Amino acid sequence: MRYGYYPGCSLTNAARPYEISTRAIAGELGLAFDEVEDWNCCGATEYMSLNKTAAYALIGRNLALAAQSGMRELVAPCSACYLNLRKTDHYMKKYKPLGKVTNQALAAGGLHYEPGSLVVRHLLDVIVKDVGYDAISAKVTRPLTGLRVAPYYGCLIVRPDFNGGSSEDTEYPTHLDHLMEALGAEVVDFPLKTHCCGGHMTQISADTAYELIRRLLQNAAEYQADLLVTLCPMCQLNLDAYQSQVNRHFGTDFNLPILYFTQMIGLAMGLEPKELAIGQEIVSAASALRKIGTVEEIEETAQARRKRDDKSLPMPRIREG
Amino acid sequence: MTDGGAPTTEKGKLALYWAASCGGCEIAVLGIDDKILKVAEAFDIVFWPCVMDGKVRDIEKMPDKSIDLCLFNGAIRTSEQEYMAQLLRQKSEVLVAFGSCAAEGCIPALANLNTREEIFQTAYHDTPSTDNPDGIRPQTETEVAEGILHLPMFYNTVKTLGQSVDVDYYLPGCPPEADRIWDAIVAILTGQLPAPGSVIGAQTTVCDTCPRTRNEKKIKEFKRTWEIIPDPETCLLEQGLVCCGIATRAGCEALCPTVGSPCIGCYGPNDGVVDFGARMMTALASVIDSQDPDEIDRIIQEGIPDPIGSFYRFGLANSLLRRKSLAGNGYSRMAETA
Amino acid sequence: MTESDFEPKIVGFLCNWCSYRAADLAGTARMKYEPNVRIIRVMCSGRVDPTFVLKALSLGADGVMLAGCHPGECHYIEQNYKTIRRFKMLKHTLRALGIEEERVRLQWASAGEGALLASAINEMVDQVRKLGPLHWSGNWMDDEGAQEAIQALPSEHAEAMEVPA
Amino acid sequence: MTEKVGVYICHCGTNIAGPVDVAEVARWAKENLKGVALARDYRFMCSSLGQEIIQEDIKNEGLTRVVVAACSPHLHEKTFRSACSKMGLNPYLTQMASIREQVSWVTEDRAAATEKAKMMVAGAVRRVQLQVELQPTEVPVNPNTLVVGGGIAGIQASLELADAGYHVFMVEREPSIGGHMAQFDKTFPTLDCAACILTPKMSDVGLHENIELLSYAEVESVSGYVGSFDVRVRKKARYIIEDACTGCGICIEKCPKKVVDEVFEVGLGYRKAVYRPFPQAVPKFPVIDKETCIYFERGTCKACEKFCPTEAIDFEQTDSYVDLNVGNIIMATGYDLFDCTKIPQYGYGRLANVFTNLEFERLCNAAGPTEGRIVLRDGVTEPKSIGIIHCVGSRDKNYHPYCSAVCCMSALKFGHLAMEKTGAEVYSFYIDMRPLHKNYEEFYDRLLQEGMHFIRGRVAEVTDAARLPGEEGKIIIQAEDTLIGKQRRIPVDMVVLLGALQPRFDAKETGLKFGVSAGLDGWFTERHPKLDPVATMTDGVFIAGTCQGPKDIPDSVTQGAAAAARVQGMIAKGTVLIEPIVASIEEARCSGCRICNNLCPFNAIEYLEDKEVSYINAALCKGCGTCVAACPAQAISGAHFTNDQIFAEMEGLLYDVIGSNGATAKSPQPVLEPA
Repeated sequence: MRYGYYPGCSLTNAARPYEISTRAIAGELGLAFDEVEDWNCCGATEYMSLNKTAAYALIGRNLALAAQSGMRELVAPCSACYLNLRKTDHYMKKYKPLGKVTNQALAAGGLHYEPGSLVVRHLLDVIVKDVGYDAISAKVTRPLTGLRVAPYYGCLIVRPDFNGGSSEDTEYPTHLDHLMEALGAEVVDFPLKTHCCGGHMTQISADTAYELIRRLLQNAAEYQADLLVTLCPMCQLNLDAYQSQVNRHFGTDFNLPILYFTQMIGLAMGLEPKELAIGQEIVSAASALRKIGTVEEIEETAQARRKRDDKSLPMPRIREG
Repeated sequence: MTDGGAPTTEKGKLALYWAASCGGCEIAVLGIDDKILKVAEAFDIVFWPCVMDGKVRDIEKMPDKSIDLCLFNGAIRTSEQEYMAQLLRQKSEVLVAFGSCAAEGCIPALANLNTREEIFQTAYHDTPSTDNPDGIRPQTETEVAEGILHLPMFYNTVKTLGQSVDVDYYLPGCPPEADRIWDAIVAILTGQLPAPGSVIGAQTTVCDTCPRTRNEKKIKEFKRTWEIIPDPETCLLEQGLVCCGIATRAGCEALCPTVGSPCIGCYGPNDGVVDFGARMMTALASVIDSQDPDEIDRIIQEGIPDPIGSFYRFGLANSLLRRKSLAGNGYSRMAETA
Repeated sequence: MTESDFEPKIVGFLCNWCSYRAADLAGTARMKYEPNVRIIRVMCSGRVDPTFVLKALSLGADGVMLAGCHPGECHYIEQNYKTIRRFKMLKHTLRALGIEEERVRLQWASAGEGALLASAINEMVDQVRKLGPLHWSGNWMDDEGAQEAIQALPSEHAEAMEVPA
Repeated sequence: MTEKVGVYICHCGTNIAGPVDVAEVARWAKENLKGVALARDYRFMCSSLGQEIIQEDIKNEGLTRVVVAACSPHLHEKTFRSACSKMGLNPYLTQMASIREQVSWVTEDRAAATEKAKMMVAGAVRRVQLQVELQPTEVPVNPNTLVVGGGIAGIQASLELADAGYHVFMVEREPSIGGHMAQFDKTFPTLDCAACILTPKMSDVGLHENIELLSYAEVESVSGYVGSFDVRVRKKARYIIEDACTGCGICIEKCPKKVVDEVFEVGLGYRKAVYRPFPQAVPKFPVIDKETCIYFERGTCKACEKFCPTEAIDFEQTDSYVDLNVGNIIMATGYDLFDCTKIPQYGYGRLANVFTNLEFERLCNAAGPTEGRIVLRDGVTEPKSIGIIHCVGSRDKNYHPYCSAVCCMSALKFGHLAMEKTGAEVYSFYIDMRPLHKNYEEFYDRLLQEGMHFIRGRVAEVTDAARLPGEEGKIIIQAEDTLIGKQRRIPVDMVVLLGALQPRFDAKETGLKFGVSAGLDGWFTERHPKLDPVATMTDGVFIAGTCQGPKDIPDSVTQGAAAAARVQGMIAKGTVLIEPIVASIEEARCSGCRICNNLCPFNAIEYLEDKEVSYINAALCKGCGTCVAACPAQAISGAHFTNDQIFAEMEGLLYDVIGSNGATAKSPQPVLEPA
């Protein structure tokens, strides 16, 4: 199955592990991705609210490029990119004037996009729909048995639901739950699965963001989840990178690793954590993953990557049994 | 029309003509075997270009209505054929549209899916067997040393006989079955005729004479004849084959369906039917076994790739719309003349 | 008639229970819409025989609108599903004859959807106006010079010389 | 054609005469349309004076056809038909042109309006000349009636008819009649107990000499037509010999198998494998549930049989069939409750202490699984706070757009019962409060007095994810309070979801069986929403209660009574007229291709094996014309809507173009020199 592929900025930077793990499992799942030539930023979550026209043109350019190169389905792993691309396609179609204005802008660059000519899909949707749970569980060589995972969708993938975009229950999605079950993991019925991760609030009003993040970690912890599985770079970043701040801020001691669902699939398919860029997360997944017997490799990778300001000496290795 | 040539003491006059058609009808006339002698007893044959020499101007000189019966086969495709139709109309007491071409256009009328231009292009240029370096095409007038040569004008649209002159009776079939021909001749000789302008034939359809067993119909997909080997007992339509027997006038004794080949409708529509194709369309559509618009579309698109060929193989010229639109064929749509 | 002041003539077949009542409602609500659609009442859209549409077009209508109850809402339970099938089949054929999509339209309108019907009519009239007259019979009008060619034949025959035996 | 057509153009005051030049239309019709003997315009054609004009002309001018160009035929077709038939002109020889609804009211430009009016008149004139006399047929009405469904609506209808002295067959799917009302505890707004008012009616039905109760039975097939329906009923095997059973209940006592009661106790309570849904069940006979009975599972046990004093147990029993002939049918098939798991964010099925309205009814009910104690799932703890959520699945375009009509009032009822029994704090989350019947608003006031909390706003989610102090261990209801414009989180012990009323899962098939159509939402469609609310498109089949749409007990009872009244009317008259607008098959032309055979949802078309032709039963035909349009041999014709009539109307409507259209033009004959 071939798809157009729009990585978006995050996957080339903060969310490298998402990109790496996606690429790592793609072949095995029979997915082939053609990256859109010369793609540009999707405007993230803010731009739309600052200058609509410009934002639509910005996103429209990517759609135009993709359609131009003959792609029919465009896959975006990042929820923000997915939402923006889908929204633009949808509104250009629904509101003819908007479509016109946007295309006028694109015309300046010698481009044109016919709304509806592309189907924008999220990576998760592609994996559960086109590959399918059965095909995936068939490939599982290292079942995630005993691992309690909290499936965390975030807000962007399911809402707003542009004419069946997510093809999911927008209020209470379950694709990720089922996927994790297919990998053998123990899935907790995570009530906050679609609640806000704080988004870019971390930059605007940290306290608000911390509170939102705390709720998620708090609840996941109450459900004794070993880790949260996410499908959005923003969510991963907030929950992972700000976990220590949150702990400092509230005097809590959450230690919940945040991994991408693609990394989980990779693990279950028996890939080496290194290949999946596991270990690059800030809250180490090592202890959590000890449950599925991949502890050594991970501790090494975890060791290998030390923060620049880390002056501490290496901990003595405790061999068990 | 008057009593349509009642039996007379002295022989009546019979004319036969062959316009745009394959000639099968000419042979079909002989299909009545020795009965042809009875015809000879009843009539003097005054005009039959296919089998005997004769001159049009001789016909032109005959008094009007002096021919008792004219069996006219073939559709009207050229100015000459139209002229002959008009001439024989004028000279004949009873004019019979003999066979599918004259009655409803038949295969020649499928040319109504194209324009004269397209047809010439194919016939005098595109076909691989054509060697025509100068791209010469038929002209209505050609200057030669001896003077001007005339060719009939080739029409854009094939007409039925009825569309160019008044026809007394229609005898459908491609060609008409021998028995039906004889029935008609007898009817004409004895004057036991239906209302002028009507068909001499049955009032029901092929199914009536088809030996196959019929049940309620539900069609999930239409099949092409080469796709299945039909069950010998049951209705072909129920097996997915587009069989026109349901809408086609009885008269052939269901020859084709009987031997496992679906009816293609050569006997034309049943009495009182305005448009044969419409009957087929509505009947087939009615029994498509789906309520999902997309599936319905698929069933139709895949099952009936050539709707005109399937529904108007014999009746295009005689159908309500007669031909494919000329607009977009280099012809600007003629503006209405108020 | 020139394209500019061309006013399409459209025949509408409306089912007695939903779409005709929708037309009633559009009236009682005084919704103004294009006068180009002339309505024929049938008990059910299932009564609309493809022949009607072909007949209308051949008579000189520029378009035909079929209207009925929404699928699943038919007052005869499920007859409008047959309408869908026939409509699709008919369109399949009309396409092959080169008749533009917009000229024959199937419109669902429940008894409460007067506004919907009105706007559908406006939309269709607008589309057909853009397409220009259908004037179908123009397609088989006598070719230029045909009459002359016919008229010429008798004299040609007269001129033709008798071949000596 | 030598018909003398009279054309009458109505001014309708200025309604038509304003935008349309009526005089011009009349003049034009007289001068241009073939067959028009006279054309008049008048201020109000529907007035008695207007009608007299027509009648005079029929008498003096000998009109044979009448065209009235006025309002929609849906308003005055009957008027003018009867006016003409009074003068001996068959009503089907008249035709209307709707130049008000379709012209004057919707057209701006006067010229265009006048032009369109002319064309429509032309259409009517052309058509009317081809119309033929039609006579309705008269059939007798069998006084017996079938009532489908033994809920309160069906019960009411049956008793009304039976008391009036007519015989009723009542078919009920469940082992006992009573319907949903039997599950309720109290009824709003009077709070009298449902059982107290329902059970007497139930036993009346059971004992009534004129009512034959077929419980634990379903209608298998319906054929025939108004006045004489043939109905086949399947009586499901009870494994109890009804004649022998005294209903003593020993079998139930002795049965060792206990199973969850998914139907009557909506999964909250238990019953035996041989059971009676509830003590006051009518009929009193129990039913052995084949699925769970030990004997049917393992082939041993038969405890019930051993202890039955009257040997009424019969494990060999099989389904039996009863054939009935009835003149009329009343459908009161009721509703299903919305499946609340469909809205996962409300937690039903995930969070133990989220209940549905029916479950809560059972909790309140003294005869219910908890003897009326309102407790949490654990079965002991009383809730200190309860949240009631309205419009679960209704007024929500994702599920049902309609309002379920009863939820607001049951919320108030629940609130009262909960506070009375547990003293809990009760919060109601509503979109709009709709207490719109007699004494309902007063009940609302009463609950406000009693201190029930009302929060106006749709609930976002019901979660156990505690966030704020005081939320631990509670269920939190998150909603926007639109009255104060704030998000609120209310922690409660128990949540009650007021699930929508929705059509029975098998409503569609049932509808097909009885020839009753349903709207998009699935509720059965009445003949007219205002003026004919209990009749349906199928003569002789009536609908009552919630199968027609959400409604409360008073409304259901009203409809039950109304339906019964309609049926009595039919019986009293003794005969019924059947519309002559029907399809018929010309046998000589029918080749028996059987295309039409499965096109009729009313089963009016049958295939005569002997003659090998199809045949239409005029009494069953509703005149939709679908088969007419389908017949490939054109052997079927539809009275009053024949092809010729419709073609003629079309030619009239296109009067202005046909002139300029050479559809049938033939080339002129050439001039040949004379022979």
